[in-house]
Amino acid sequence: QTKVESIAILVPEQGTDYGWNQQGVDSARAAAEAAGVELIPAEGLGYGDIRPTLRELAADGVGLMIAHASGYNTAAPEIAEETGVPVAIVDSPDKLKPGLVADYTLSGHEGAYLAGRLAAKTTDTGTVGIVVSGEPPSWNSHSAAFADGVKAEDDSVKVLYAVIGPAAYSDAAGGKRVTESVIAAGADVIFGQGNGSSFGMIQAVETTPATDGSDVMFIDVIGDKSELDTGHLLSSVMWDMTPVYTAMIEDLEDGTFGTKSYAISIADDSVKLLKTPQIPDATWDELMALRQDIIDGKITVEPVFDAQAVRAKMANVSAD
Amino acid sequence: MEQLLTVAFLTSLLAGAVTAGVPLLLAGLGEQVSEKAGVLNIGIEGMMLVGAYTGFVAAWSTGSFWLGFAAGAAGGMAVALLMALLCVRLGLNQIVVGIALTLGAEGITALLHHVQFSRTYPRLPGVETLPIPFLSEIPVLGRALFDRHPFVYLAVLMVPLLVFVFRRTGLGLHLQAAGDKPAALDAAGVSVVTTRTAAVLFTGAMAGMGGTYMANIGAGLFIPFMTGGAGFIGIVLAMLARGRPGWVLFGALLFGASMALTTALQVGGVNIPTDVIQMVPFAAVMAVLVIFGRRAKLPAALGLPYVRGER
Amino acid sequence: MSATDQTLDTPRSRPPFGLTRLVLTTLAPIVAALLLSALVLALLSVDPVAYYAYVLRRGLTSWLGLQATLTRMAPLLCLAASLIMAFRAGLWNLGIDGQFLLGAVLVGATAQPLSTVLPQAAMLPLCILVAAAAGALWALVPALLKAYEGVNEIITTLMMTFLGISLANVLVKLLFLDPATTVPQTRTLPVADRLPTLPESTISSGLLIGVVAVLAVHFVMTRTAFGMRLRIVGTNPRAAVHAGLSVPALTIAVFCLSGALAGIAGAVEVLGVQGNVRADWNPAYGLAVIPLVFLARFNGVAAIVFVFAFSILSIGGESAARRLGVPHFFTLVVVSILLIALALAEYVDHRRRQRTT
Amino acid sequence: MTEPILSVRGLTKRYPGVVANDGVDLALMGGEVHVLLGENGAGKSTLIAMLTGLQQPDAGDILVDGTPRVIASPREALRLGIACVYQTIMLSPTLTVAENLALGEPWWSRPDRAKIAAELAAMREDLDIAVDPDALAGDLSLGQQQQVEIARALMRGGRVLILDEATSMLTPAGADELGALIRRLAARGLAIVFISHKLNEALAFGDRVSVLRLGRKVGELTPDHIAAQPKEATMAEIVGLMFGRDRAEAMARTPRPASAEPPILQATGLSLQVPGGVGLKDVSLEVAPGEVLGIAGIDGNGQRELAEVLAGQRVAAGSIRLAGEAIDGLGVGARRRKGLRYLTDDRHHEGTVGPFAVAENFVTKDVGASPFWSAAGLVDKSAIGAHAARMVADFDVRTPSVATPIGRLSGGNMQKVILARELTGEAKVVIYAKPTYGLDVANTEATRARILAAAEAGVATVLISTDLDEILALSDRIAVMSAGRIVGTVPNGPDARAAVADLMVGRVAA
Ligand SMILES: Nc1ncnc2c1ncn2[C@@H]1O[C@H](COP(=O)(O)OP(=O)(O)OP(=O)(O)O)[C@@H](O)[C@H]1O
Ligand SMILES: Nc1ncnc2c1ncn2[C@@H]1O[C@H](COP(=O)(O)OP(=O)(O)OP(=O)(O)O)[C@@H](O)[C@H]1O
Ligand SMILES: [Mg+2]
Ligand SMILES: [Mg+2]
Repeated sequence: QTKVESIAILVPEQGTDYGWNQQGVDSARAAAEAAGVELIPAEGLGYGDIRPTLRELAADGVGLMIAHASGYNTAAPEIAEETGVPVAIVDSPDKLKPGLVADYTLSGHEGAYLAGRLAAKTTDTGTVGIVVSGEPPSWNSHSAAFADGVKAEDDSVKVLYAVIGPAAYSDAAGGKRVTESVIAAGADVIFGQGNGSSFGMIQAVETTPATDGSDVMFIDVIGDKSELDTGHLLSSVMWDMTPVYTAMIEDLEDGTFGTKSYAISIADDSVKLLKTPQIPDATWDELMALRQDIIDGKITVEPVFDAQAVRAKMANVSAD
Repeated sequence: MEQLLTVAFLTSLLAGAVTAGVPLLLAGLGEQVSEKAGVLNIGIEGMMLVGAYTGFVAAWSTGSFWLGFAAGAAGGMAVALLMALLCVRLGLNQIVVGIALTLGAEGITALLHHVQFSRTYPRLPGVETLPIPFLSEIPVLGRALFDRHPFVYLAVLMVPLLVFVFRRTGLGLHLQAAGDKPAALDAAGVSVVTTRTAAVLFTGAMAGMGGTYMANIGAGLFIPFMTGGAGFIGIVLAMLARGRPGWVLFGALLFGASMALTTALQVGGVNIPTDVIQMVPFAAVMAVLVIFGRRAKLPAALGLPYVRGER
Repeated sequence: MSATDQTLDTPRSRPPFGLTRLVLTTLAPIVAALLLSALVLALLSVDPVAYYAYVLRRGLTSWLGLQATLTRMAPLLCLAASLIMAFRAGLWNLGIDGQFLLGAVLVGATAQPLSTVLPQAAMLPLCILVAAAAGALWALVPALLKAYEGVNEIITTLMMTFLGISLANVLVKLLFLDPATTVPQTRTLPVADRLPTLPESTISSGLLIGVVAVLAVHFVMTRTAFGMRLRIVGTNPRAAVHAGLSVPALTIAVFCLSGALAGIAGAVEVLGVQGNVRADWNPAYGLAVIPLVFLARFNGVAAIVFVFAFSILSIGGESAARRLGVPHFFTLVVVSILLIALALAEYVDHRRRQRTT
Repeated sequence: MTEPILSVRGLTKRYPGVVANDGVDLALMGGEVHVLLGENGAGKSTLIAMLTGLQQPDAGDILVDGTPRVIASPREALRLGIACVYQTIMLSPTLTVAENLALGEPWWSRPDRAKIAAELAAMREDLDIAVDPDALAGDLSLGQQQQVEIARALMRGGRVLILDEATSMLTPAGADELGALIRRLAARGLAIVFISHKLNEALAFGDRVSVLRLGRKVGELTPDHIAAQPKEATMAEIVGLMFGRDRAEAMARTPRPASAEPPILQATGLSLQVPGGVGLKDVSLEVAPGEVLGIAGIDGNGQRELAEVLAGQRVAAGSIRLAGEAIDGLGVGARRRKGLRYLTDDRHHEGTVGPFAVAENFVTKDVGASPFWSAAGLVDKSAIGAHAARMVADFDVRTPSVATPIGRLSGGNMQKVILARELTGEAKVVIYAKPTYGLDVANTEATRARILAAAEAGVATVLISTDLDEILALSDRIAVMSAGRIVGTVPNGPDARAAVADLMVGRVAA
């Protein structure tokens, strides 16, 4: 019934990070174009108070406000209540409110599981590493699922886990330093999650040989950095929120918005592994088979969002 | 854990500590000179950031790390020149100007990066190191300490150099008098303004090169806000060291080491949040202050502009 | 950093509010700064006029923007009060960000549980007390070191801020975690239980707390015996000893009060706006407020004006940047240029009065 | 008649509100000590400031060896051989003597400690300047610091040496030494400018005398003229020039016999350790109401410590009783309320709060007390203003207004403010530390008159001074301090001077 004229997406940093922010903005743009509505991107809002921006967008008559950061999911529903303008928030299924608040859980854990399988297939040193620049929920679920994938593929492969620092999102030097240490500890495949800092990780991967002298491979998340690649990008756990955002717009228009949680999943390729030349076709086929098993429910991957749980997992995976 | 303690791993931890420590060392030494001369240089964070940017751009476009450091020094000095003009010549409030310059540097470098690099994120190749004969053969220590880019050796050599300047040269006396009793320096026929300006410019150069090191060697690329408060740690180090460069070196290594420790524990699968380990160096320093409570004595005229003939 | 020009009784710091002087010290530098920033905008091929128009409309002239601006002022004013207290007493408390965060975190931890057992009228004051205590406690270590060991407070307060930021995170992530969400944050205080908003608006009543805090500090420092003692200690400690004042006791008192006010700023932000504290949250307001307080020459009224202007810029700037596709970093540049311009004007004005008085 | 090394013509300097120097002419001859006299604010320091490049004249010329020069900076002055020992010491306290002496060297130079030490040794030989080149300047006594400054002037090849109130902080002995040194330097052909407020020492050390008044040079006494007439006549003439009217010489007081009244202040066995200082060793003293106890001694022998202990700024072993009641436990405030007052000798750094208004400085020791503050602790500015107005009138404080920052006042006027502060209210016992140093004759007289008037009114007085004449002029009894002890107490009288001198130099009197 209600025609949506325009939607807005709010992201904490500039949408030029080949990651969380850029993917959010690009997906929203794609969805908006598909639905023929205007998109108002609000980038670089930081992690502080976004209420003024939300109120202003609401006042400007935006039909939907996508609060694309886990840090925003206290403010956004409050402003939705206040202004009556629907919002979409991440990672809070329990905050659903018909017509007002929808939730979409951004967890590529199924993809991360496949990435883990890929890493275990790829490693020669028998050690793979996870480097993160912070511990937000969706990254935690990636890390946990990745470790599970590795173990499922080859229980003897060791998984190393290192956090650069609390909220070290732009600490590129830290990313390089920590990654170098993880490589020196034996890892020859790095699963890296970090905004600006992930470029430091890539730098380390490109400039540091593995302990066995071979090249180190990098598995990225969310975005596609292949245009920046120099041959070390093994894959990426790609997100595509376009279907989610499209569905939101549709549900808004037929009045079912806020009644269900949205999620990205490998079933509709809104979560998928990036195919790079570095992945042998045989391996790729095996991975696609595994993907089908997940879709068919033969393999189930449980998301783990809590940092402590992830650390605990890592502790005992690397204990043996 | 134990099978982790390989030579390679320990080496890289130690190397990491050095890599993380060098920018702090440069910033701390630079700040120390400003403070000795009586200028509380809060703008050092901005100088590092600008140095990181200019240093990166130069190295990236010329392919020479050395030109990178030169450009970084120049960038830092450009900001320092502003600071000198405003705070030393005109005597504006050093805290206001320092913070303003830091904010400005953050904004400008982020803007430039946005328009220039935000689609390409260019990165530099790895640096070739200069192994020091024999020393670099020592297991662990050797590769971590004595197989680095030559600039690292120069940075460490700044410590004895500054000790020499402070203790043995006219400049050292000028700096100390400028910080403790500028009127005396003036009456002795030496310009306080020139002395302090020189000190601030030197700080700018050091901070700038510290930023360059962080960008070009620490990270291999430039990212907005990448210095993340290193300048402020530099200020703390300089104040704690109270005019003794050796202590800045020690402090810088302490901070670097604690960062490496964070990594070590995690990779070892020890389940402690990074925040806790992050507190270690600061807690250590506070503990020292609490236990010994030694008067962290600063130059008498620190932060005070000098105006001839005013009482 | 000399704490001179503190007495309101001296001609220097009770300026004649002539029109020329107003123009010289405020309008001129602001215009100059805006022109300079306009240059940068032009380089980014953005229409400066449009930009400033948006800043004004979204930060000041539109009701919505004004409400946001006034709400943003609340914590900044409390921090300004904290700094004026300390700076006038000659103590350079640069650790307000740590004191602010710990105040905020403890309120974040206690507010929601308390709201379930206490009426709002009791819960809110109690939370503010908790925050004040937290801030004061965090300022105590530098206070004692300064009072009895003479350890320079700039070092110690900076250190305590670094420590405080990490500690705040640890507390949120390990101790005060809200089990209901996957996001590491404290329990959320329901909107209804937060500081009431001013009638017919979304303005947090924290604004009133902030204004009262600044004016109260200003009054105490200029009109009371306690304030006089603090100013003596701040301006000339030897004279203070000579006059029989207990410098250590006063030092500790000032630090605790200053820390308490910074803590209250945290409470105001959490109770009035955020409702909870997320891990790794650190608005670092101190970096913005410190220069403002210096420019205000530790004068409460002037501080309120500067904080108001700064809030307009930060609220309106975000909006303008978004609408014109300027990266938000640009606001930092404007703030920086503005600070320097104001400082310069202050200097010129000072020189002028030197020559004429 | 030889050429002057340095001469000034029509030198004029204006500051907001004052003409500090107004067409001053002066000629400095080699080998001559030129004394510059004038009351506080007469323009002496300003004149010096222009000769040493600290200030620029608004009009007039400075000629060095007959050629006009622009002295843009202290460096320029030094290059021209004009060196100055300022009113305030200009040494960096954290540097050693040798380092301070090397401070003027270019930045690339290597300070040559050995060479400097040798030069100092040489000066010890023929000028009797004795300072340890490796001592921290901050640790030296004022006298020694001045010697270092003079040494620096000589090493810089100074031909004109200016001393601005160099003796105001020295002991009589120290002043005499300095005088002797000055004479020896003059004998070497230096032109010397000597500024002082003490006429007799000025005449003792000087050859030629110029007098400034309100920025104008109102007279010059040639050596021949001075030699021609008796000292007293010269003094009268000078005082006349300085103040525009003839005056009686400084009043003296006829000592009273030890009073029958019981002592109101009794200190017994005061002992205090001061790291690096002499401290106090078993000091006991008694003062009766209306009595003036002078405490003579060379500076730095425990006088400051004694005063601070009595006033309550320091805690020491031993006991202090005020009107029979033990007050050891009480702080400065409580003692003050009981009538015990202390006039510090450091008006600039301890006695006043520079940026505060004159009015506020009258009450900095009574913060919170009525009538200036209400019971609730709220300030009553009108009460403070009224009080200040009264005090300014009573004590003849020369200030633009009671709202002027006291830092802008001259030392003389500052002194009046803190004197007023100590004498108001129920003053029962007042401790004065060097109450008149740096003050011109008029201010000195005014201050002494106040002290005596208070004593006559029954105030028990402890007068600490390094100026023996002052002690002899005002005291009933005189105690001599040395190395933290009171080495002897003598009644004031004809032969007191000799006795005190003996005690000072350690020849214990019979
Ligand atoms: N820096 C200054 N700014 C403004 N006025 C000044 C300054 N210095 C001196 N004056 C004015 O010039 C007059 C002369 O000052 P000067 O210091 O030369 O007196 P003086 O002879 O040295 O006094 P004293 O004997 O107390 O040292 C003073 O009365 C004062 O009003
Ligand atoms: N910065 C200044 N502004 C205005 N007047 C000043 C300033 N500095 C000095 N003066 C004036 O210079 C004159 C002399 O100052 P000075 O401090 O020499 O007085 P003084 O009597 O010599 O004190 P001291 O006891 O230190 O000798 C005073 O009249 C004072 O008002
Ligand atoms: Mg003078
Ligand atoms: Mg004088």
